[in-house]
Amino acid sequence: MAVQDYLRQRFFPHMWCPGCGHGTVLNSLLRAVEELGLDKNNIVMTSGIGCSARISGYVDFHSLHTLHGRALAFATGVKMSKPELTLLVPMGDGDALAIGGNHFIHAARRNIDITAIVMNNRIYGMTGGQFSPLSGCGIKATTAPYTTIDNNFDVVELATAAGATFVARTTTYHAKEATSLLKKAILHKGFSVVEILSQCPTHFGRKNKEGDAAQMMENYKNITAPVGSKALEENPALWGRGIFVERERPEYCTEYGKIVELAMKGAAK
Amino acid sequence: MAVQDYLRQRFFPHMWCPGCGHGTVLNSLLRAVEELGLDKNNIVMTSGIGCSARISGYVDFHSLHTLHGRALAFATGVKMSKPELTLLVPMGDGDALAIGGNHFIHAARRNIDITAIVMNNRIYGMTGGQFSPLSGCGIKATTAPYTTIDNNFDVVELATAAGATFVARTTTYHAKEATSLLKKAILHKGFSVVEILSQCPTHFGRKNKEGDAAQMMENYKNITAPVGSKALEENPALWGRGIFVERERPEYCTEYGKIVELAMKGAAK
Amino acid sequence: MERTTKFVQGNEACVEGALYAGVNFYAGYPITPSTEIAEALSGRLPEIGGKFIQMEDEIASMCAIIGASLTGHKVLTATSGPGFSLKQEAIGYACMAEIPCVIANVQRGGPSTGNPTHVGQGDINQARWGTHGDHAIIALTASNHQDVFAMTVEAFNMAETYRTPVVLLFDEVVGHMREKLVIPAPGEVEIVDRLRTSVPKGVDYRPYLPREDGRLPMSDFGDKHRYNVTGLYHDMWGFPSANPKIVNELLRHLVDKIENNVDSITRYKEYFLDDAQYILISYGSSARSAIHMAKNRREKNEKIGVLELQSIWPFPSELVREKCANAKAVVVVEMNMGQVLAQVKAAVDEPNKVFLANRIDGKLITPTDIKGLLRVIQGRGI
Amino acid sequence: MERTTKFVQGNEACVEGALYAGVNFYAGYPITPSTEIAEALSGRLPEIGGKFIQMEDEIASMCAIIGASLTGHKVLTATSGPGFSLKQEAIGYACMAEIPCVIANVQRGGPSTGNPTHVGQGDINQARWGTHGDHAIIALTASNHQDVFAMTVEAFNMAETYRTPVVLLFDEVVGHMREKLVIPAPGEVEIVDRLRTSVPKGVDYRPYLPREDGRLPMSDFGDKHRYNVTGLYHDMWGFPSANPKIVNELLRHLVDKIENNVDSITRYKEYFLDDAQYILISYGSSARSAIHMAKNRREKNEKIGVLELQSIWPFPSELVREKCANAKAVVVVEMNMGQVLAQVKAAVDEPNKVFLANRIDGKLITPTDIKGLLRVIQGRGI
Amino acid sequence: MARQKLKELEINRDWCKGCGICVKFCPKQVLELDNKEKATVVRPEDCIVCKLCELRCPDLAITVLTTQEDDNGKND
Amino acid sequence: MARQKLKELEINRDWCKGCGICVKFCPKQVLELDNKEKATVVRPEDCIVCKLCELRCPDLAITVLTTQEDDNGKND
Amino acid sequence: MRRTRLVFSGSGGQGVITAAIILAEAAVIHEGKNATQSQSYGAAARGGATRSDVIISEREIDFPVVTQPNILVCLTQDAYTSFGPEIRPAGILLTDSKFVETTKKVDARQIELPMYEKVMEEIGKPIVFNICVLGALIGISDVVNADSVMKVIGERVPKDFIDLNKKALNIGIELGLPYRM
Amino acid sequence: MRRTRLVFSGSGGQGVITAAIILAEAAVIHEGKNATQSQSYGAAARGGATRSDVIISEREIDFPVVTQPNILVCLTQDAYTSFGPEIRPAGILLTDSKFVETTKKVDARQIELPMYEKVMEEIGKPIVFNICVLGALIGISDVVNADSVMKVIGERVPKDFIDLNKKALNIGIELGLPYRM
Ligand SMILES: Cc1ncc(C[n+]2csc(CCOP(=O)(O)OP(=O)(O)O)c2C)c(N)n1
Ligand SMILES: Cc1ncc(C[n+]2csc(CCOP(=O)(O)OP(=O)(O)O)c2C)c(N)n1
Ligand code: SF4
Ligand code: SF4
Ligand code: SF4
Ligand code: SF4
Ligand code: SF4
Ligand code: SF4
Ligand SMILES: [Mg+2]
Ligand SMILES: [Mg+2]
Repeated sequence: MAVQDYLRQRFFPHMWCPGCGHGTVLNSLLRAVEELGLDKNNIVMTSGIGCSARISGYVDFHSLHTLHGRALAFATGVKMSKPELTLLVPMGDGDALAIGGNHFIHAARRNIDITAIVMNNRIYGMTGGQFSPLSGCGIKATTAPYTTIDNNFDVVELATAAGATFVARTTTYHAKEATSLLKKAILHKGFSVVEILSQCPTHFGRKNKEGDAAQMMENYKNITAPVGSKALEENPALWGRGIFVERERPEYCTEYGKIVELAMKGAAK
Repeated sequence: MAVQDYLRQRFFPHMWCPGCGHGTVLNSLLRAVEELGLDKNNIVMTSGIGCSARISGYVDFHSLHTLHGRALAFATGVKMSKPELTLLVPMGDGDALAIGGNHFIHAARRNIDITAIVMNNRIYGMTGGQFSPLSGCGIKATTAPYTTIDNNFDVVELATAAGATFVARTTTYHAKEATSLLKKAILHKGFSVVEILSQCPTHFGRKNKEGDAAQMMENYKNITAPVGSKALEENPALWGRGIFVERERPEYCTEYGKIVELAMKGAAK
Repeated sequence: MERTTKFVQGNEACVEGALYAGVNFYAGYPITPSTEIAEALSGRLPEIGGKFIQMEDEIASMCAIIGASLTGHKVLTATSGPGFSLKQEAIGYACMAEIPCVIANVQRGGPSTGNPTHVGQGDINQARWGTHGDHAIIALTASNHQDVFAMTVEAFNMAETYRTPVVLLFDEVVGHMREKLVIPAPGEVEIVDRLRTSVPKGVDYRPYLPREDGRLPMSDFGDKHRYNVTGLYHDMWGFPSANPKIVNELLRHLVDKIENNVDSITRYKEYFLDDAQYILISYGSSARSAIHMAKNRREKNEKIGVLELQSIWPFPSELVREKCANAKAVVVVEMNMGQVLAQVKAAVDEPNKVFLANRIDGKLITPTDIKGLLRVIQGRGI
Repeated sequence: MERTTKFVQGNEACVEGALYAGVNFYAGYPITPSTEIAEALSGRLPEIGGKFIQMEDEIASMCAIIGASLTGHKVLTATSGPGFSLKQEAIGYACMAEIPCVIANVQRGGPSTGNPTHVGQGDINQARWGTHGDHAIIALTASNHQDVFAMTVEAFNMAETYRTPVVLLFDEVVGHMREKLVIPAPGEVEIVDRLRTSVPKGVDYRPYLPREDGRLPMSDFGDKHRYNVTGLYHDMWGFPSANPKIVNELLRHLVDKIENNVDSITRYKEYFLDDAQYILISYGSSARSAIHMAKNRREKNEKIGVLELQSIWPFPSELVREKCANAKAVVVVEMNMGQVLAQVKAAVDEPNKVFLANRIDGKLITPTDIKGLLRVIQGRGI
Repeated sequence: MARQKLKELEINRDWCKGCGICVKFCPKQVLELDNKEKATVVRPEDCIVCKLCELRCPDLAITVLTTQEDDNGKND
Repeated sequence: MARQKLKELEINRDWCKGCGICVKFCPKQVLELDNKEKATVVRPEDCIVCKLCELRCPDLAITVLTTQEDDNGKND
Repeated sequence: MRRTRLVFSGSGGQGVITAAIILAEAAVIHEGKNATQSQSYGAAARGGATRSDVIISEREIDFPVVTQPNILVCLTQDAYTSFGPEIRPAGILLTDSKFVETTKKVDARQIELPMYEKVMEEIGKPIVFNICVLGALIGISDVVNADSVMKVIGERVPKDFIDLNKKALNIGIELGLPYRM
Repeated sequence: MRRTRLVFSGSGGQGVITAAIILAEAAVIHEGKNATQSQSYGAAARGGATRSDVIISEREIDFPVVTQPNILVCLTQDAYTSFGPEIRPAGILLTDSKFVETTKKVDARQIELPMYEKVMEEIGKPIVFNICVLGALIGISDVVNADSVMKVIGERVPKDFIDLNKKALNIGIELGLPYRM
């Protein structure tokens, strides 16, 4: 199937701004799904609210567009009740880590087999450019006219500490890498997190004089380096890219399956 | 002043069960406050809901007994609005890290000068013994009749990843150590977390055949080892005790003070 | 199989009702006085291959059951006031996205933390209006364990029938008290199962287009129809729309499917109403006191009757109006400041003859309390 | 200082009102269509030494302003439907613990996510009943920027006067529209400041014991009196109590301090009511359409008047009853399915003469819409 | 061994929003924005079918169609 | 040099809930639970005023009062 | 007796509530009667006085709270002080002689039995004290049959402990029988 | 004219809303009139047709939505197609000749001006296009004075850009003047 076959083409052109990185995330994700040859009927995409969250309307999977910050909680219900489904949960940075932070760490803790994708544009895009917990200090935003004093989370560290068993980071500039990481994340049995830096030229870019979409992407090339590279080692200001964590731990639904087995035996006798 | 002078003695004997570790936490905390010679009028204790949360009713500080999981959010409002106050925020494990997980990581991220104390009995005491996100796997609880399959957070790792600048752990057995860690935590400028393992003989102990309160405390001695000790290095099953993180980073209220200064200058001209 | 008799708490009666109705997914967060529901299901659900999950909070619990409902499960969550407040946003989502689910609220003393272990009936209006925006909701209640069982079964049935969240408004006294429960034999009580679409693969399935009979067949996530679910205003395929005509129809539909079916949804019991001059209207545990008092007075030949409401929302105004038409006075017996009272006043022809017998101090209202108030109403003083 | 004239959004008018009233702490989480309030205050507050904090969600925001109020600050948070739902638990806490605070809800299309950028007035009943348990609340609204300013000032004043949360129920049209605002000179409008206790150090301060005049003086956290604040039922010192007598008194006090002051709280405007045969009752942006229509019709000598409600809760039933006593028909103009309608029906002597002119499709109701409905009500068809 | 060669570079003009990403990052300057601010192929012969334009386009407006070419330049 | 010596070991019997923690962890077995399940001092002379009982008591029921004693056993 | 209203009171660890439940369940499941059992919860319940209300009746039971118990069991001094005055005239007030020192006479049959002492003496395990109390009640009154109670115990208690419970029940019955009216 | 009802329409980046605000603010702050300005939001606003309604009046303005504009400005083809039919009979329909190809005649004064072209020609910065449009409106009608608009611009725009805006405004006025009635 072509990538377009995974789209609900009737809603195109999509609602994202010209150059919005979220479109590239969609692009990379569909290619991952296509390359894995997954059955559309087996995929549920759950999203929250935000520009990013609109992604679920564009994919021809079962799609569940929910409440701001709650995508992973809904997804947990879907997955737990029908573990054979593949759960893709793309989220905005605010969605995933401001209002949604608790569900994020708890899904990670449980190691439930869901693929969480943080579409990190470091801003609340949909509401017009307020800072997010991933903006970091010194950023201009509509609610930070004097620049931000809020530290940012490091998604990789937080996900890892919370218990995620696959943790990776890339950017929209690194579209091929994104597809390959997403494929691994989807195949990984357990809670996987892929953070993708995704430009919001309309709000983050404009306020912070980062130029147009292409310039913002170019910047991603410059401020990142692959995990394990010498560049990264030598320059701690760089963001690492690639796989940070890949570990095996019991997956939640599988473990619950054992409880069911045990209980059914108990009930039977 | 004697420790008893920091108590609202009219409410004693307190409502905690015989042998409940929360009483010892109160004990250690008051000694820390006393040894630091803090003025009662400068201390605000904010707590949520739980057996642990009842602690705020017993101390003769300004006391704010709030909603389950929200103590840090209330405390943020108190501290941000009047930074000269000392904020003590004791929380149960469910309070702090189940329903309250988001406020926990965000307070840590901001590095706001609050001392968070996790009174970790690995169970929901007040509601009668359901498992918590700190119970860990293989535990019996009223909502886990077949034992838990939920991994636990490592509070130290989570707090550290989220941005806390002082992170420590001890137990009720190590009461002196607790007082000394609490003193350091209170003096530390920034968000500090002290996890104190605190036995709930009534629910956790009984369900999990851990014996009486004293036996549970004895167990704390056996399953922990000081950070940096050989014992800890050699046996990864042990829980570390002591200070894990102590770092300097800009504190939130201080940074906001600078914004105010900047803005007031701007407004003046 | 046979009927079985048990001696259980009201919360356990709710669990038995849910299991009888086919519940196979529960997500929740403990809170007094509802926790026994979770505790019992954590043991029972896996025995039948169902799933129990303790979530990180009430918000997540509500979201999780919605997700599980979409895969075709019968879902339940249970909570009490503070948790019910937290669930409101997601309850509104379930209304909007028309997702069958059951929420039990075992009421305690409120507002705020109030008193977790004492009784209250203060969440009646919250059940109706707790989430933002216009919507409709079904709320059922019960005063004894047999009815807790029955209303729980009804709640699941109505959730499926109307594709909507249904609230069970129990209270601490009923939830914690123990009494007899006879569990009907399988098949004895009707169970409404999920209506699934018969639209074949490849044919356009419209999840939000009501059939002739008003019902909206569903398709399980994972099954052949891939559609969209959203809390935004949406068209019949579930895709966002701001078209005023579509919005208007959607919102009307959401309310009408419930309000227009008030007759089918209404559940009640009556005691000695035929010739009653004084009618006590009550529900939940306070109805027990009302009935007790009425039985006592009837023995003394006083013409007192009781109308026990088992469905609160949509409010059975017509029923109340009819039953009260000939009463000298109507006394609403409840443990709040007159939430059902206001509904009764709006329903009857002479609002001035409606009085309130209430108690708000965390104690179960007693037959003596009611008797005293009735004397005053009758002009006989205390 | 002088009056200043500005051309601003309604949300900015709210900000100006809040600053005029002395707001010095804001915590919030962005949400359309309220976000401009936060945005403006993020710049303005530090200029006056106040504090602005963007919290992780609406729950935390509500909690944070309560915390800040306790240190003696005048506090505000702003949100819209979904966020308002999330704040409900903590709003109930503020009711229970009697903490002055102001919550602006700029209403959008609901329920659920609905339509963030379109108008709605569907949260009227939620403002009253959104949190669990019996309680009372004050809710104000406005239809133009001068009144948005004025009602915002009133909200802060009432929050201090009654030691209670006050809800500002604006709507998207008023919030986003720009028009003229004249900011009064300092001192021109009365500001009620925090009443602080005069009890000296060492003397027993009882934070929850009302004075003769009903007010409850506060003491700032950090000041000399150390007391307890809790959402549990509590005694006059703020310490938990389950004593039925104390509980009963506490709950009655919480409701009575507001419901019994409905006259002092009521705010309204009237247009051409003196001889009006047809009365339009409206509020918020829909009142603009009602007034527009009435002015037009008056030019054609039709006896139409408008009662614009600016305080919705406690509902001014007496006022409505009196004003409507001589009307042939009363038409409630609102953008929901009749939430104020139900209150008006309950208030007037002849509920049958009360009608609804509404629109629920996200569009501002037009004078033409109202005209059409009025014709039908008048028996003149469409 | 077979190597890929450009058959056609399809640009869906209804979907393209003219962000210029494809233009900027094409290693061979194959693409440009036209006067309607839509991406357009100006130097197809230079295309090395790296597909980076297709992979990065946020509007999924580009499809790079290829033909196989064996090492001595013959198409299959 | 001065050393601390036990003056009195106060046990608040209204507060003590008889959990036995002080009893179990006293290094010198100074304490026991009496027949009313309250902690009581049985061997005061053995007390080394380590105060562990006071620090660990969850009911804040113990106060260890000391006097200074110089090295040759004389109290101040 | 149309309706028996019992109050069991004591402290947290004494198994007061379990005893109440067993009694009520026995009446419902094994004797076809109606019964309600309720209890007071709350912070004070920990260590403080615990109370459980049981009503047993042939007819339906509406109001489930006991105001004036026919039978009041007090297993601590606290409980005795708090609830003693509620006893219905001519009711039965049963106390354990180790834990309760009865003070003033009330219009009721005050029965003091050394139940705890006997249990410790003959069994040595305080855990079955509550069952012994139940036995005493059965001995004194005809509220339910010993058989019904034993059946409930049989369903609730791990096999190995059934004999222990039976023994405790019998000790109670023997202690109670002399007071039967 | 008792009341002027304007609709500005175009696409996101064109500054349509800013123009509407400046116009209305000029009327309110510098000419003592009343004015309302509102706009449609929503997902479709990104890239799709943006619209802003302005009413200017000596009297109070209650209903703030414009149904039949006296003055309709369309700066994209989309906007022209969507909103063109709403123009009030005998109103003014102003379009930019680069972006809009007018199709059918309506009962209104249809004025097509090469505003964008002129701005690019004489200033070279598309950012002041919207100010030029405002100028054209001032040239054509007496909705507000140029001075008032310049004052608002003076308050809103960084100092260095004021001249640029003034120039754009004048270009517009010159383009519009010939069409003044
Ligand atoms: C409960 C709730 N609070 C707030 C909002 C408003 N809101 C919608 S999206 C959003 C943030 C969007 O930012 P992000 O998650 O980073 O996604 P982006 O738009 O940047 O892709 C907010 C605050 C909401 N819809 N619901
Ligand atoms: C919103 C809300 N949800 C649930 C509860 C019920 N509740 C009260 S305390 C508690 C958990 C207590 O456990 P923990 O925080 O570990 O404290 P502990 O009692 O163990 O000290 C719960 C679930 C509540 N009060 N409010
Ligand atoms: S506002 Fe930002 S995040 Fe949203 S669609 Fe536009 S560019 Fe993307
Ligand atoms: S239940 Fe557990 S946590 Fe609560 S007071 Fe008792 S021992 Fe402590
Ligand atoms: S990247 Fe896509 S949307 Fe952007 S210019 Fe190229 S084809 Fe158009
Ligand atoms: S495939 Fe590569 S070389 Fe060819 S047009 Fe695209 S980016 Fe340029
Ligand atoms: S530790 Fe305290 S409460 Fe426990 S037995 Fe000793 S004195 Fe009593
Ligand atoms: S001070 Fe030390 S030695 Fe003395 S009684 Fe206490 S624990 Fe024992
Ligand atoms: Mg974002
Ligand atoms: Mg705990």
